[in-house]
Amino acid sequence: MIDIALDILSWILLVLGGACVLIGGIGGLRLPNFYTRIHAASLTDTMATILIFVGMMLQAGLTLATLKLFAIMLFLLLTGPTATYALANAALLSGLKPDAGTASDKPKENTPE
Amino acid sequence: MIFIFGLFLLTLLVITAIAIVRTKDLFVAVMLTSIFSLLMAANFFILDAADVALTEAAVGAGVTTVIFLCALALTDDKEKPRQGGRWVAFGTVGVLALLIIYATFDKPRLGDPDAPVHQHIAPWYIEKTTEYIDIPNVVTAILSSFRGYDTLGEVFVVFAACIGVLFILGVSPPRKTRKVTEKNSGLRHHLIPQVVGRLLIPFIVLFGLYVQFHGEYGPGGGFQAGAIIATGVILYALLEGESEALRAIPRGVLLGMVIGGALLYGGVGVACMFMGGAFLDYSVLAVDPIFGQQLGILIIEAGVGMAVCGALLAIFHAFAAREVLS
Amino acid sequence: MNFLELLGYFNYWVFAIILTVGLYAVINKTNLIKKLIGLSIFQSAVFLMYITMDKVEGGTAPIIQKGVEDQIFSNPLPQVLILTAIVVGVSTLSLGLAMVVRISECYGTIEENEILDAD
Amino acid sequence: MDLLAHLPALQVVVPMLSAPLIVLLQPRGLAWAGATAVAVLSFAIAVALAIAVLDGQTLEYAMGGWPAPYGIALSVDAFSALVLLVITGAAAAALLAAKPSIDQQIEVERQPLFYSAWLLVLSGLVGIVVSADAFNIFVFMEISSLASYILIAGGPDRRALPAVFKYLMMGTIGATFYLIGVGLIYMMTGTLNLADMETRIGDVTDINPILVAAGFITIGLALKAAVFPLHVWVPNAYTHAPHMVTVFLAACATKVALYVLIRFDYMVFQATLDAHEIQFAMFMMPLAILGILIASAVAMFEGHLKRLLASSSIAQIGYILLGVSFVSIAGLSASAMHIFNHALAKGGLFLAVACLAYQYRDLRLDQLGGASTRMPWTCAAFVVCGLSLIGVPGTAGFISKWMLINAALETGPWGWGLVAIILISSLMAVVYIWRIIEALYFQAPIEGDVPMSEAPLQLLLVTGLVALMNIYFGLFPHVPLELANSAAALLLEGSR
Repeated sequence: MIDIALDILSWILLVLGGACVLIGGIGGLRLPNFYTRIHAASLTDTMATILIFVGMMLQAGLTLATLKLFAIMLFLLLTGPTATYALANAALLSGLKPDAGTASDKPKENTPE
Repeated sequence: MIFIFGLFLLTLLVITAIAIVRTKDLFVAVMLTSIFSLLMAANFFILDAADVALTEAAVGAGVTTVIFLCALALTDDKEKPRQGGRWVAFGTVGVLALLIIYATFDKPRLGDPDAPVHQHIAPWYIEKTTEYIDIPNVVTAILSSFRGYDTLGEVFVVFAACIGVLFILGVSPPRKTRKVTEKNSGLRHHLIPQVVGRLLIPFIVLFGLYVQFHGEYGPGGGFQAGAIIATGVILYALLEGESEALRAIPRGVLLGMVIGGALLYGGVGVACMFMGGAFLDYSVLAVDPIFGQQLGILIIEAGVGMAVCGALLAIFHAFAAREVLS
Repeated sequence: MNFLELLGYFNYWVFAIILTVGLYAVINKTNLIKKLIGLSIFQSAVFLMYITMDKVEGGTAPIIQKGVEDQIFSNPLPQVLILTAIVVGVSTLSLGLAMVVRISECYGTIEENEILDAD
Repeated sequence: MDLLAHLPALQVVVPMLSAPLIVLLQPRGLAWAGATAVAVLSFAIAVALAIAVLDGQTLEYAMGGWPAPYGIALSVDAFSALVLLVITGAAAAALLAAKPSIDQQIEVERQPLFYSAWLLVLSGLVGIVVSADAFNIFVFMEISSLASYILIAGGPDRRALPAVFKYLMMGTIGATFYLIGVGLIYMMTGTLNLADMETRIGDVTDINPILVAAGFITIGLALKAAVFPLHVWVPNAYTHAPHMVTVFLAACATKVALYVLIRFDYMVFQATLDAHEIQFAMFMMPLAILGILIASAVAMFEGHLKRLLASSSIAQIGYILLGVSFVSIAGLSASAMHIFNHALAKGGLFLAVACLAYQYRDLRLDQLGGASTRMPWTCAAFVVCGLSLIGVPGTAGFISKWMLINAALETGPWGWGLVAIILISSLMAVVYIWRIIEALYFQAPIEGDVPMSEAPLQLLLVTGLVALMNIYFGLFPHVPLELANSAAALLLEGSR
């Protein structure tokens, strides 16, 4: 009984995680400028990672694999947001202005006013 | 299921390759190459080649990308458009592709257990590894003992690349130069990457050592370990700046690692010769031939790890420490 | 299984396509770094060919587990060869890049046609 | 195991393991001395091997003690012994002479790396020659290629860099093509050992992949061997390399690729593929003939001394290939002989060029006026080697050309046409060698600050010695001839 419940729970988590990845991907394609796009992409790094890895851990049960999955999740959670930060920071340093009003980041807007 | 995943990965691989060739921005091309390597590694993994996947991920996606980026920083990151000549190239490669596809129709299909590849010497390796060497990872057994001579050659390829890069970049740039200040400080002024990076580096190096010494039992070995440890140090160089990393592990030490690693490997081979066996015949190293094999593999893997790590770092530093033309 | 059979060839076709794309970049591009990138794609394609042939249906990575009977292992030999070839590839690449850096310093460009014009 | 049994392994291992040690020899001159000692030792090993196989036997060596198809085997027969002599001899002679010229062209602090790379080229080339394993050949091919890119990139001129980059591109494509071919054969036979491949290809029913593999291997190795029309990397690479590197590489580098091509083709494909002899001849002979004629014609109109000789090298590769394409004992032994003799002649010529270049900065023909009065010995050596290249009786070059003509006559009605082509191309060689001699002897001396002195004694002695060897082996060719004949017999025996 508890097995089935865990199974269902893990699949819910996995599907949710998959949905997050999908949303992140769509956001990366559709959102108007650089900062909003990495915002969408960072969804994949954090929320989706947690959901998918917890789902997989539930699938694996109390084994060595769970420990490894946990370590990988930790690693991804540490590196993903850092990479996003570094990316945004680099964009900012190279002169791309965060501006909610702009519709897109064509080259002409890259130059600071 | 896994085959469908493979299909998906392969398709992505083709798309990435085409995108790499089409883009005019070399920076984008390099990042896509990194993705390409990662996809390739995933592909290798689902084709049961765990060792190769690990190597491709560490070397192809990691170290190669860093070296490419260093080179881009020293040159130009935009490709100039060119006209003409395209159809000649299309013609040549088109013929080539047709030729290969023509050849595929007689090839054994993927996973066919009756394919000639799986008949002749491969089963022998799987069967005899337990008997002669008694380590679980057959890939390591072949790599370091059955075909250890190839691996020796490979260490010397890496050595050649290392001295080559040092030789070619050993000339100072022709014009008056200045150093970019950003380069020496690394990311020291950026708190978040620095904190996270510092947290990760010990674990990366630890994982490298695990891969090094666990190579007989699981996927891994000297190459992978050398590449992973090198990545850890490169991360340190990116965070703390080039000069800090060089202070931690000076150039002389790196060169010493390369030379020492290569000589360690070769020295084991010569020792085998002196103890009455053929070159690289580790069985004579100890009274018990199986133990001799294991001992030999342990030592030469250490040599490989040292040489690869030292060479990759020396190459990285040769690029990264070079002054940018003003 | 018909579909699997097709997929078995699909790997080789992808090998052919990637090989072609890489070689195209090497032949047609004038930018030296782009040529090197093409070269690395070209070599990766060969890695894929070798690794494709090592797969056995139902096989696992060739790591012998004690006490488990009747395991099918994929062929370890191509993996060993490709381990070697990957390292050879990165060595060639770094040497090539070192040359490109020197060329850029001496000529001020990394476009092949401009280099030819310069001499 | 006694020392003799270990010789095939030592031949590779000695230069290979010395290479890292050379890097450590930082003090001035020491790196050169170390590298030279190692190269001479390798030459001694090669001589010992040649003596051992002179009676036609084959030395086998199992690396790591694993039996042949499972481990990597080395094998040395008459053919490999001949090529080993050429490689180690060229490396040793060039290194003996190298010091003054290298000191002039490469900074002292970079020299240890340079000599280390030199030994790596040497070990890579001998590693290819002694190996009996298809993949192992690839690994050693890469060692020798990477190291030779380093050597060529040491050229003082900036034009060396694009030249070597082109070489790197084409060399890597060639090696990768070879790798694809080996992979396809491995896929169909399940083995990597050359001898084992031959026996197992016979059992393969679906021959298409093997045919494609044969194509890939041939094209890949032809790229490495600079067979016409895949030779475009040669002229620039040879011209802009340091002079001593040109001596070494011109004498043996492309020939080793050709050696692998011959060995692969005869050991693996000739016996197993139907009508392969005829296909091989049909593809190779036209390329060889075109290569001979076109490259000689290019050489006739070339104005730069080194580039002229590089073009001539492409033509000579054509001669070797022509002999091979006859698929006969006479043709093969002529080719094997020409590998040896051309190395002598071209090595001597490039040595003389290095002597000239020691005093003359500009090696264009019209800038060489008055060389014969300034450097009489160098010019004399140049003339002797030039005669050998043309194939004048009494020099080494004559022996192989004569053998080639005899082999051509054996091929039947077409033979006379082939003989005509060989004679025409020899006349072309007379023309381009004469152009150099005219420049050296009869041109008005150029003005300027060229010193009135010979090249350093060290350089000159080796050059003279090689020139004398051209005459010696023209009069007493027994040893190489015997090796060449038994090599040809072995190769054809393998294919029957």
